Amino acid sequence: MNGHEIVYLDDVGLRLGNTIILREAKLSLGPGEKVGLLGPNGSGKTTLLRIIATLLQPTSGSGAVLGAEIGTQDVYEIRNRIVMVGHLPGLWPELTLGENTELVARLSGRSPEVAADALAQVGLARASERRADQSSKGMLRRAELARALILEPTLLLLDEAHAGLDAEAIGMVDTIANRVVAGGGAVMLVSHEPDRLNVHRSVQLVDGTLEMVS
Amino acid sequence: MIDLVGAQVSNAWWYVTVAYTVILGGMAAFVGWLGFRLRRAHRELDQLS
Amino acid sequence: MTFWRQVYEVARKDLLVESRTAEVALMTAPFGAAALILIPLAIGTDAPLLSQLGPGLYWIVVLLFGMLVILRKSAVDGQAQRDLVRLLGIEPAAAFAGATAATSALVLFFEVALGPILIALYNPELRGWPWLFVILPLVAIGMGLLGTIASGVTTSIGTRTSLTPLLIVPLSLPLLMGATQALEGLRLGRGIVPWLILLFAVDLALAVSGVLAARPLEEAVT
Amino acid sequence: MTIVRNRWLEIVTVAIIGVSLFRSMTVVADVTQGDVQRIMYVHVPSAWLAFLAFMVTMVGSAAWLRTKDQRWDRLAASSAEIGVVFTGLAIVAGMIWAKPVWGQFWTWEPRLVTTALLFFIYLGYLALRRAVIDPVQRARRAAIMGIVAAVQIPIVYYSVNWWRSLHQPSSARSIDTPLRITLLLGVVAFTFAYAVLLRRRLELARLEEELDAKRFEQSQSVAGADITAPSLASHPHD
Repeated sequence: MNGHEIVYLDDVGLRLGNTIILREAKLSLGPGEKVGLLGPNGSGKTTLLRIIATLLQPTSGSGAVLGAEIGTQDVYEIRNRIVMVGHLPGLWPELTLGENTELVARLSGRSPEVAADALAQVGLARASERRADQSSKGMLRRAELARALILEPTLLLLDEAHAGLDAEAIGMVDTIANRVVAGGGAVMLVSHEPDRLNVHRSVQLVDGTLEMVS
Repeated sequence: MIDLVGAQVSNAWWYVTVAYTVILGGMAAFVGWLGFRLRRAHRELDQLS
Repeated sequence: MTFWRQVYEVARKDLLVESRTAEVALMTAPFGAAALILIPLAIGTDAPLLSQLGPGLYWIVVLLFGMLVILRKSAVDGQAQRDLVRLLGIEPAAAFAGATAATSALVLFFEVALGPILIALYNPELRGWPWLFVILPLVAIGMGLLGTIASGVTTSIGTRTSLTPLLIVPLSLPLLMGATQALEGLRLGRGIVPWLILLFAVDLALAVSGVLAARPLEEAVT
Repeated sequence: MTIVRNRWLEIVTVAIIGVSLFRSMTVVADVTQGDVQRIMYVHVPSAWLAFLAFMVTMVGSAAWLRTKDQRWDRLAASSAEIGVVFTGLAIVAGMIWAKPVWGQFWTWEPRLVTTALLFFIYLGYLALRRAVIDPVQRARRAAIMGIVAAVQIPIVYYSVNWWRSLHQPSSARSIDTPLRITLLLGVVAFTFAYAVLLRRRLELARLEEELDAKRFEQSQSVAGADITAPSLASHPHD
């Protein structure tokens, strides 16, 4: 570790009950890097993303995210520089897309106008009044991407980056990711379609460990 | 310590017997159950190794 | 963003979601009211008896049916929502305090909604009623705290709707004692300050426990 | 295995319990209550054992939160289980005692009410433990509940005590020296019993953990390995 990495994992392992989800996973993600994460269903990609996002503590190994050692109280200080778009929508189904986006702005101490602006940028300005539980999967994904526009993270983690998105929206994913990268941040994308990932390099989760993909 | 309704109960030893049976019996049952679980754990551990 | 601003925003979010489902107003409160109608049919409709039992029954309904307020849908975020809140940098203690504030407000609403029904059906003595402005919130806060802590340790457990009440009800006894005895004290014209102090002490002890447990608990709920 | 080693504790415990029982049966009968009062010599020590066990649970919970050492979690869990068993026994014996003395099985005596609530509080604690699969998550949640419960218990007790003192003042009564010695002997005997039971229960907890580790070693299931290629014919590009 040279201190400049955004994500650094050393032999990270995770065991939940009697199932090994990760073992000896090594990963290094520097500023300006855009990395794809591949792997079959159930191989632990989402879990790995949650570990990187400091939401889940590994059971072995060590690492640091944005300078905060994982498993320490330091992670509370850097969390607001991470945006993760998970495979389940991080939205409250009873609230409208507009309210959900505004909530992100409010909870992060930003003004509601930022939220409206972001919603317009992802093409949902007219769907702002629509409840999340009455929106399509693609709309929910777009609303979640608006979160990245509001928060301008240093570390962006996209699970199933392209699932449910149309061609326009896929282009938007690239734009948002490139913006993070250009700002000196890092992006990690999970996808089942490596061809569409458009990344610098990819790693693959096989049998609970990370392997380079050429 | 206690409010008394009636002193000197006639069939006192009957109550004493029941109470002691409950406590000692309960203790024995717990010990038995604990022993059963211990033996089972030992057995399963032996089977695995 | 300051701690209190975070508390406010979390509570606001919970209440906003609740306002959409209106679970407490449209389901739990009528359920509690129906219970208050059923009880006299079981124990007898003798007016002096009801007047005497009314306050106690009211608190029992508040405590037991209040479990449904604690377990309501807007009190439970799914994993994706929890992840989102955590990544927004919300301090766990602020999330705890915000959730507690929302639940307490709804329990208070529940208490206030049942009040008129109790008065109409049971005709209780209302001596010293202004004290209710102190008693009702203290009980509501206690239940909110207890509920948020217990919900916290049962998050994502399949049987949480049964487990949470089992964890809460025995621990809520001091709230019941404080509330019923304060009303009893008012009825008899006795001092009620010790009971208010008891309620306050319970709230304080739970608030301190909850705030201190917030970070460890957040790590336990993955 | 430690079954043969350290047998002395078991032997001493059985001996003390025997002496205590003999003494309970032969000590002079209580002046006011007569022979029925002999129930106290097992009822009070059971309740004492339960309180002791729950105190140990609280200590184990706090220590786990500080150290994250699973041994403390095993201590908290084992002690809580013993505590629940003896709370139940103490309540039943107390009720049997109450029937002839008070004329009914139950009175709203503060200690009785608190003990009954303790039973449910720690039943809930054990239920919570059963409901969480992952050991570390379980330890953390249980530790938090263990501490919150322990903080509330004195308040529970004082509130009931206070309530009761308003309604029916309880008459305090000192007991005679020979009777007190017998009671003390019972308390000592049950404390030894607690030590024996706790040691065995801890051994069980350790074995179960070992068993879990063994099973894990043998299965070594990696999450992704549970999924294989579908046997259904695939047409990727139609």
